[in-house]
Amino acid sequence: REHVRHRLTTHDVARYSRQLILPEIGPFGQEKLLNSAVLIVGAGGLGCPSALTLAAAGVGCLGFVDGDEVSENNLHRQFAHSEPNIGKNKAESLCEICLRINGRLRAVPYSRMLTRVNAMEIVKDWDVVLDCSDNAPTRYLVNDVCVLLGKPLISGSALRWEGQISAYHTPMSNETDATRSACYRCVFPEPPPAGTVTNCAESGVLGPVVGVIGNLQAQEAIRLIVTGTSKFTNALGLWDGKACRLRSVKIRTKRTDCAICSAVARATIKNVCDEAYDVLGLEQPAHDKISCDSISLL
Amino acid sequence: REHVRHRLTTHDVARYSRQLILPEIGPFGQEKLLNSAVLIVGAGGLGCPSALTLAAAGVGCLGFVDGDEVSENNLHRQFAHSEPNIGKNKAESLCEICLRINGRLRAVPYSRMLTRVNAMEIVKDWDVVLDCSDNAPTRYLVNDVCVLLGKPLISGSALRWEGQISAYHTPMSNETDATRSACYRCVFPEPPPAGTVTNCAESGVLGPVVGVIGNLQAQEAIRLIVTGTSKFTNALGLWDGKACRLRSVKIRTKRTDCAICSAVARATIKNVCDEAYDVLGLEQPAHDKISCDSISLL
Amino acid sequence: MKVKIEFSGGAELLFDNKTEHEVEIEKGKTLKDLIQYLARNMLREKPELFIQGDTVRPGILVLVNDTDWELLDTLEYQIQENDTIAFISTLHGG
Amino acid sequence: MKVKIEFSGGAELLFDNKTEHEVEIEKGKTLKDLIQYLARNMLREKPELFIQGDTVRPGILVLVNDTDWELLDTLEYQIQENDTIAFISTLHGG
Ligand SMILES: [Zn+2]
Ligand SMILES: [Zn+2]
Repeated sequence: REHVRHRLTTHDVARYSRQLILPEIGPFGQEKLLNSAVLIVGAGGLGCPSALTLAAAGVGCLGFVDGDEVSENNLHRQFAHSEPNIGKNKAESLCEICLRINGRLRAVPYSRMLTRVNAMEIVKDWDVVLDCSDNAPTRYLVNDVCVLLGKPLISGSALRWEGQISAYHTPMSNETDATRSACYRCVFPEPPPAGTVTNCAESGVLGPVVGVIGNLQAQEAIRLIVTGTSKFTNALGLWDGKACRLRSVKIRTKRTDCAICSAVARATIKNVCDEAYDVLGLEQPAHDKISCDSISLL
Repeated sequence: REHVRHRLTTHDVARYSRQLILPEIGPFGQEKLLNSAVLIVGAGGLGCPSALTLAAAGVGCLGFVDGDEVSENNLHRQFAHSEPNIGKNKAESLCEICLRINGRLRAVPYSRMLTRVNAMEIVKDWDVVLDCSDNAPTRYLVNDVCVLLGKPLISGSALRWEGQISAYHTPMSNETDATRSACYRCVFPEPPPAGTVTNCAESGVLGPVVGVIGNLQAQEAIRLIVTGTSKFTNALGLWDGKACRLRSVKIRTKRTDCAICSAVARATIKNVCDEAYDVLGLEQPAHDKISCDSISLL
Repeated sequence: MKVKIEFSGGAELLFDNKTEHEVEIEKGKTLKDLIQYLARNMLREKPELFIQGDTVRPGILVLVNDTDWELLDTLEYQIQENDTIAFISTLHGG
Repeated sequence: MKVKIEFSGGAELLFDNKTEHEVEIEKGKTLKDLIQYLARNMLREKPELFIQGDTVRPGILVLVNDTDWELLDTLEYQIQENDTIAFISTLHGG
């Protein structure tokens, strides 16, 4: 490949010059970015910085999944949305702003919640998925669908002054499944008990914390597209904004008895709509405004 | 103060609820943010994320200093700007987008380069200054003016996969000068020789790296306004995006022979326009596009 | 012997809102023993927010010197002098 | 004795584009000696990009185990076994 001339236009080279001059990106890396498609689940606090950064970097196609509308109390941290867009669907609001940055972007809004019914159809055509959601049921569903469809997942979360990031089921979909890293369920086999989860009105989150984690998710998506790996494969990044400290800890590898990514599970479960999937007992992501915006107290 | 009732409106409480619920912010912290004025020098890669985050957080007044226009090759990382604003002054472009996020923000554009002639006048009315500039002469000038006017300075920089952040001349201006921390010149007494500096067409920078550093600058500005201190006082944060590692290193305290913040210097130099300031031999920040966008190779 | 205990991700709210603690424990104790000790002596909130049976509740990650306890012997891991044991609640917000 | 050398902020480009090196130096050597050693034996680019007189050029920060050498004895600091010495170029871009 490296002997082949890149197919960037003069215009592309000029526009992305400050980025493709980096030896780790280069013209071939830029070409990969332009040809890639990234799905962002959740167009809120983490989705906003991830989306702006990826639209700017020249990712060719960006999809946004969110059934929620922009409300005023989102704006303290969801800084890609704006007062004129209050009441508008968040996926559409984010498309609008990303297209202002990059008119050649293909931006696809899915103005609905991810559910067992629509998840496979929505996720199937994308290369990389970013979990920027705000509740545990969606996180498990996104993971399970990514495993079933062979998509690498970059998962970010934030609360108060803290954020977490990890890459699951990497590397890229052109590799065989056997070489994939642990999935979210390998690391967190069981969802937290409902009583330990509360909504964000009780806990809060600082804007720059979601800004840092969202940018890290975008960076790892770029790295994954360009190099096929992430720094957070089998590692969990723990960001403590209060102490200004980022720890990267080694986490477990693939679980042979994982309820979704193990060989046994893969032989049984083919679709999250299947009855076979019912045994995982995943509660539907909540539909009402409060729970949709809910975040774990613990 | 804590016994006095806060003066936030019901509307403020609702809008900023997810942030003021944090015990470290609280209603009194939110009041301080709403009453604060932050000047951002440089409306480019670092200025964009800093500005969006601070406008969203409810900082009452934001100023932007930049003499440069939005050009297409900025857009890969300066994600608050957009294609429709190509050719527009960057300070004005940033005002426009921040006002969309927060209509009650007072946004002030200074559509010119910071120079020895205008610096004191521009900086004098602000509480905190963010150095988001892109060249060494501006960094020294911003520092010197902040010292002369008693303003705390949060300095960020980025190149390739790396970024640096530090807080200089902190804490806040209601403290006496004697208690201020080291200034930029205490740490870097001499500007780097011209031959070691090149422009960014030769080096490049990754978007998420400026995103992370800009968000950290915003976070430290919030912390400084709310608590009067920064985690990066007498410390330098070194962000390595390639390794996903943030190191915080202890740096020297105030230099008693500092050319700008020492008692001797303060007795002699009152204004960066003074002849007395000439001895520091600061070259004027360059005016042409290439050098204005120049960043150090080393 | 001395062991450093860290809580984060919200787990610190169950332990006096302190992120770092130092505890003195006997040689030969395992993580299982430590969890019981913490639950009995230092936990300030409802036990089900921290423990479930003889282990931590789902959603709490346990690290020994920055390594997932699943890469060691989980509950059976024998604590060594000066180990740092971290209990980290998973975050779901965004 | 062994010493770990780190370069970052662009300084690594002067040293084979490697951010981490291990060097073997004699006991009792100072940072001044180390800088000369690096300049003579490992520097791959024009010396003025790294040294100026007997010290590093302005804009390069020297850290000993994550602490600014100005808080120690700068050039006169006696290097200890297993020290990590970092040379960091200041960045000016944004
Ligand atoms: Zn799994
Ligand atoms: Zn000084």
